[in-house]
Amino acid sequence: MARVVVDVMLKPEILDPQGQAVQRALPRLGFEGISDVRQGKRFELEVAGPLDEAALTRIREMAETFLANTVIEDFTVKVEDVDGAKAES
Amino acid sequence: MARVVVDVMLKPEILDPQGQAVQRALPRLGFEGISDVRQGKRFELEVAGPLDEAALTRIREMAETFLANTVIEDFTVKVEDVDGAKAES
Amino acid sequence: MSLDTVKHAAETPDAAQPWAELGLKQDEYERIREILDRRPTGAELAMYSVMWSEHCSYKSSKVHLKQFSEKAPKSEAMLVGIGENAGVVDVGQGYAVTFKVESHNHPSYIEPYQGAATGVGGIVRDILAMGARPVAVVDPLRFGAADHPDTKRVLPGVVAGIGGYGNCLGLPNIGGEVVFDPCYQGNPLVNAGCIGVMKHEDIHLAKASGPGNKVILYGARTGGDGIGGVSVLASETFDDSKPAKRPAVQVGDPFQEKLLIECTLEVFREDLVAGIQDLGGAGLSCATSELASAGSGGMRIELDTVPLRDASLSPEEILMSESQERMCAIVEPGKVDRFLEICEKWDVIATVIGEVTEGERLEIFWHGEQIVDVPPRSVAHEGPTYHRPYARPDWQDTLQADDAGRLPRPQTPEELREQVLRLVGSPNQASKAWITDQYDRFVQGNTVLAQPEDAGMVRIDEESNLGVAIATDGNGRYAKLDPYTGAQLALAEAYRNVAATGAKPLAVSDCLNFGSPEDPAVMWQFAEATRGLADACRQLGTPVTGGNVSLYNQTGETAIHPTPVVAVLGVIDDVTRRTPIAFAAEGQLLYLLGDTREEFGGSAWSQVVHDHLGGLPPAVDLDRERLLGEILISASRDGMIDAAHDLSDGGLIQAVVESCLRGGTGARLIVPDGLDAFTLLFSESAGRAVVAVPRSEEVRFNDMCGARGLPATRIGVVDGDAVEVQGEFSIPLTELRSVYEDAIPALLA
Amino acid sequence: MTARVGVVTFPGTLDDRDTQRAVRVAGMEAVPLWHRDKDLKQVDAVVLPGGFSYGDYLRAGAISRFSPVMESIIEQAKAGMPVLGICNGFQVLTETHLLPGAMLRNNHLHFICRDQKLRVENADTAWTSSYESGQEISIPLKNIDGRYVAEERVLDELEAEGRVVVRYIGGGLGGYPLEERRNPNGSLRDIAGITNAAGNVVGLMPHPEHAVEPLVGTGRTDGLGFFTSILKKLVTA
Ligand SMILES: Nc1ncnc2c1ncn2[C@@H]1O[C@H](COP(=O)(O)OP(=O)(O)O)[C@@H](O)[C@H]1O
Ligand SMILES: [Mg+2]
Repeated sequence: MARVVVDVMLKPEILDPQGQAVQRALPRLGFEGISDVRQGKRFELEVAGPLDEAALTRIREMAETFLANTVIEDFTVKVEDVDGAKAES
Repeated sequence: MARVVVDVMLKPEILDPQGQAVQRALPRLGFEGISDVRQGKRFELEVAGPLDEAALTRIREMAETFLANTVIEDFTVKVEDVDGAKAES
Repeated sequence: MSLDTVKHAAETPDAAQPWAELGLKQDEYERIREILDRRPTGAELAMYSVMWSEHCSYKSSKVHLKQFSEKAPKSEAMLVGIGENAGVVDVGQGYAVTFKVESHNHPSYIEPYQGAATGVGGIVRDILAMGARPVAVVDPLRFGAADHPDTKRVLPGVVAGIGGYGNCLGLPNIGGEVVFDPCYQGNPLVNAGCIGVMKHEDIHLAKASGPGNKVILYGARTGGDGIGGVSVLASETFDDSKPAKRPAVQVGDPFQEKLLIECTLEVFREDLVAGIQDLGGAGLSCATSELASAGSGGMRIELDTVPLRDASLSPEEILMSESQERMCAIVEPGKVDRFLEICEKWDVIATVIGEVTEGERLEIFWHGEQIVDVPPRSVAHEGPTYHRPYARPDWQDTLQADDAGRLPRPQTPEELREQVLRLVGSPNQASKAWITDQYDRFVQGNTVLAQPEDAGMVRIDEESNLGVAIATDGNGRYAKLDPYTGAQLALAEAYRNVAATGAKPLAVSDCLNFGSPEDPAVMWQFAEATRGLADACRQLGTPVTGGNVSLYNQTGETAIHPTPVVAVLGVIDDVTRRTPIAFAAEGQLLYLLGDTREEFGGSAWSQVVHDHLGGLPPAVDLDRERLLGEILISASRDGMIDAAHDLSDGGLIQAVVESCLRGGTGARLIVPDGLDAFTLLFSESAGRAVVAVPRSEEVRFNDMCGARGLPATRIGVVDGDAVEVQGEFSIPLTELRSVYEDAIPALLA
Repeated sequence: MTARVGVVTFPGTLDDRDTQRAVRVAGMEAVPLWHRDKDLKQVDAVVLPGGFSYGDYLRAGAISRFSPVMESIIEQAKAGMPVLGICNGFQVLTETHLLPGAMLRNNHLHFICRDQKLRVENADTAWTSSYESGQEISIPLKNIDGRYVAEERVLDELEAEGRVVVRYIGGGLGGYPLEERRNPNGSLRDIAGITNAAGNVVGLMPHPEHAVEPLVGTGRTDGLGFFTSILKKLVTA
């Protein structure tokens, strides 16, 4: 089974109160040197059938019309290597 | 300036009603073949100084104590190639 | 692009300017040139274009709105009238209350959550700017058909946005409306109202006086939000052919607004503020020009000191930005340090961006170079005025001739019973709990009544139990049949709702939602509705204290029903005397107050059973409304009634079902002589209410109604666990409850 | 000397004034505490009230947990001072790990405001001794992040040690599937509130401070017991 990740972030020009709140809290917690924080959404989709170009096109369409509101948000669609990607932590 | 991405997802054993709501809505919108959806958070951190091992260690610590609540969430920390990563969309 | 300074503008009189793209008409642009005696700079053009837009200048509506002042009844309660951020009313014991309703219709269609959220944020800042602590919000809403797929997108987003913002601010949501009608399909109405409370001496006004006083901008940083939004979003019809004009939507930050509220109240408490204005539509353009215009006239702003979220913004964009959660205060030099200290305490960014000056010009500088030099009145208060043509549409007669009285009526008790259940389970009549349960109605600990009561009520003094009540109403179907009467019915209903809780109606705010003013038929509806409302306000003695106009609510050529939404504010000396809607005690007698006629035009019955809209709306009798109100208030004060529910859409049966379900008790009704069951149950005659009278009070209550000439008819008794109409049908409460409560979740959950 | 109860205000706290009122209605002195001050002004007990501290951005309670006032409160709580966390306050207490588990988005994803029936399971804590064990009460519930979760092992431990303080037993009207009429948010084992092992730290999602006067709120006074409990404890101590 393949996993597709859709990341949805507010457009750069749109206010991101959540990211701002995190950023402002960091120095108080003793973390310096982070000049900007943006907070968005990450969707992990498990695709049942084959992950061909047609399927990806449909997922992009889904991201565009449903997962993101493109008036305020940008999105990216990535196919994830399920075993490798979680290496870091 | 370097960008570090922290992805925070609910642990697999924890019910994710947001992901479920998305999954349930998909067939109604005409998107079939997605067998599971999980929704999490994505943080994009802009790091002001050099992104060395020490900085990364501090960011991991920040993720562990602050960005994620490890009682319920897992996280991953990734350094992002700012130019390349947004290729897909 | 190089900076377009005042000097440069004077030297290049013929430079082409994008006035048309900014929504100005040729003659408006010419007038700006005349006022300035040169071409405007880019920054000046930006300011004039937003401030002269329909949304900010009321250019199509103001000739009609004048009536609200001209016909205003004498009212001793009125402390601040139309023209300020919101009107202020004296409610006694040294307290003053300010309230207002505004629209955020177009943004809420594009981005339902943020559109609705920022609608709440905007109206709350208006109230705050008067010097008041905001104490409650209300949200009159209109959506397309309940079963339309797009309603499933818009409604949950709007409701979550109103809740998300209001809940996070700590403002109880105590009332509103939810109405479905296909006419709002592409154009939902998201109106939001707020009430604030202060002492008389705390009233603040939006004016900049005292040369040398500092201008402080505080709150959120300025970003590229909704640039041009005010002129374009609020004034243009949606039209897919012009996607380029679709500007960025504003995003709300309720946490920032909560800090802004606490911080502002603290600077008021320490008396640090000489004048104050919120930043809403048209952002800094509006705040600076209005403050200066209402004050002594002179102001100098260093625009490059404005804290930015996006460093690349041009001065024009900074002037037009509609970033939320910002306020602008005028502060004496000696008080600036303390002001900034309080802002710091609340983590609110505050910056001195300029000062009040001797002259009569608003001057704005960008890194030392002058980019604006205008008489502020010409921007803020002397915008264009249109006398738009209006004409009664030719279809109005046909519509009115299509009498709802001719529709087939139920023939058997079974049919009557079935139609009652259809009515109670129809989206417009069914319980809105699925929606209102998403709003915090308890926060602040002063909520005495909230949904589903007739009016929301909050206590404003813990010692004396002084309270205020508010109800909002508007029936677009009635107004479509007859806009003059429809507007009066909206007022009458809100007035009646307030009185039904035992509060005395004092003043009115309104939000007038209409189609395009460029359509003479729409303009006629607008003219009629404002005339009707102004006349009715005079007759009921409740002045309009402020409000809002939302035009261009239409999809293509098709306008929404004319939808004047009216909010009535009332006062109650002792909230322990409030009257709820619940029938709580078995054995109490049910009285119907007022006259019931065969009036079905625009009724819920005609919509639900026949999908029909035609004929005339119910007749208005404002003297009767006033008398009914007086009786309801006296009866509450003297403990003669234990429950009251006004009758409006859905008629008597709807009111009885609601009161029974609320109290968990049944009722047995008897059709009085001279009426048939159908008319008794479904007629929507105005000026009526149903009340529950304890047996011990029956004589006294009857005597009072008799002495004052209000028809009071005994129609039944609170009893059992079913709603029964003798000789017709009986419906168990359990059945009514599931039909009433499950309808909306079934459509939306 | 009257009992002094501190009520903390974080940026974005909403129910602080209501909580102060409830403390006064119960006959005690309410002492406002500010998030930036470490000084607890010698109060005898502390309430962390409801609201959206820091907008609940990131996670409910996640940012407030790191405030100076919390440093003192954590220290004092460990030393036995009674602490009550209501709604956002409960969320803060789980974030500090003074109480186990975590709070997540309601399973239906909506904010929910309603009169909520509860059963008092443990009437021996500092904050519930005015109730009888098994007593049913009804107080307002209002939140969007109210779903209590913890590992099975932790839940079993809470149950075994009698540390579930209040449990949801119904109350919502229509509009929700039957399961949600009982349990408003998907909280595991219907948990509405818990205590630490010592019984001095209690957290609950519903709002007792909105149910202390007959006139406002739900019109019931079922919540007053939380405040009279602590009064009883403090004056007899
Ligand atoms: N969007 C809303 N927000 C808050 N309260 C609402 C909303 N919609 C309806 N209500 C409340 O539900 C109750 C019934 O509404 P409605 O039937 O419109 O009242 P009425 O017909 O008496 O004016 C009222 O208490 C009203 O304030
Ligand atoms: Mg009513």
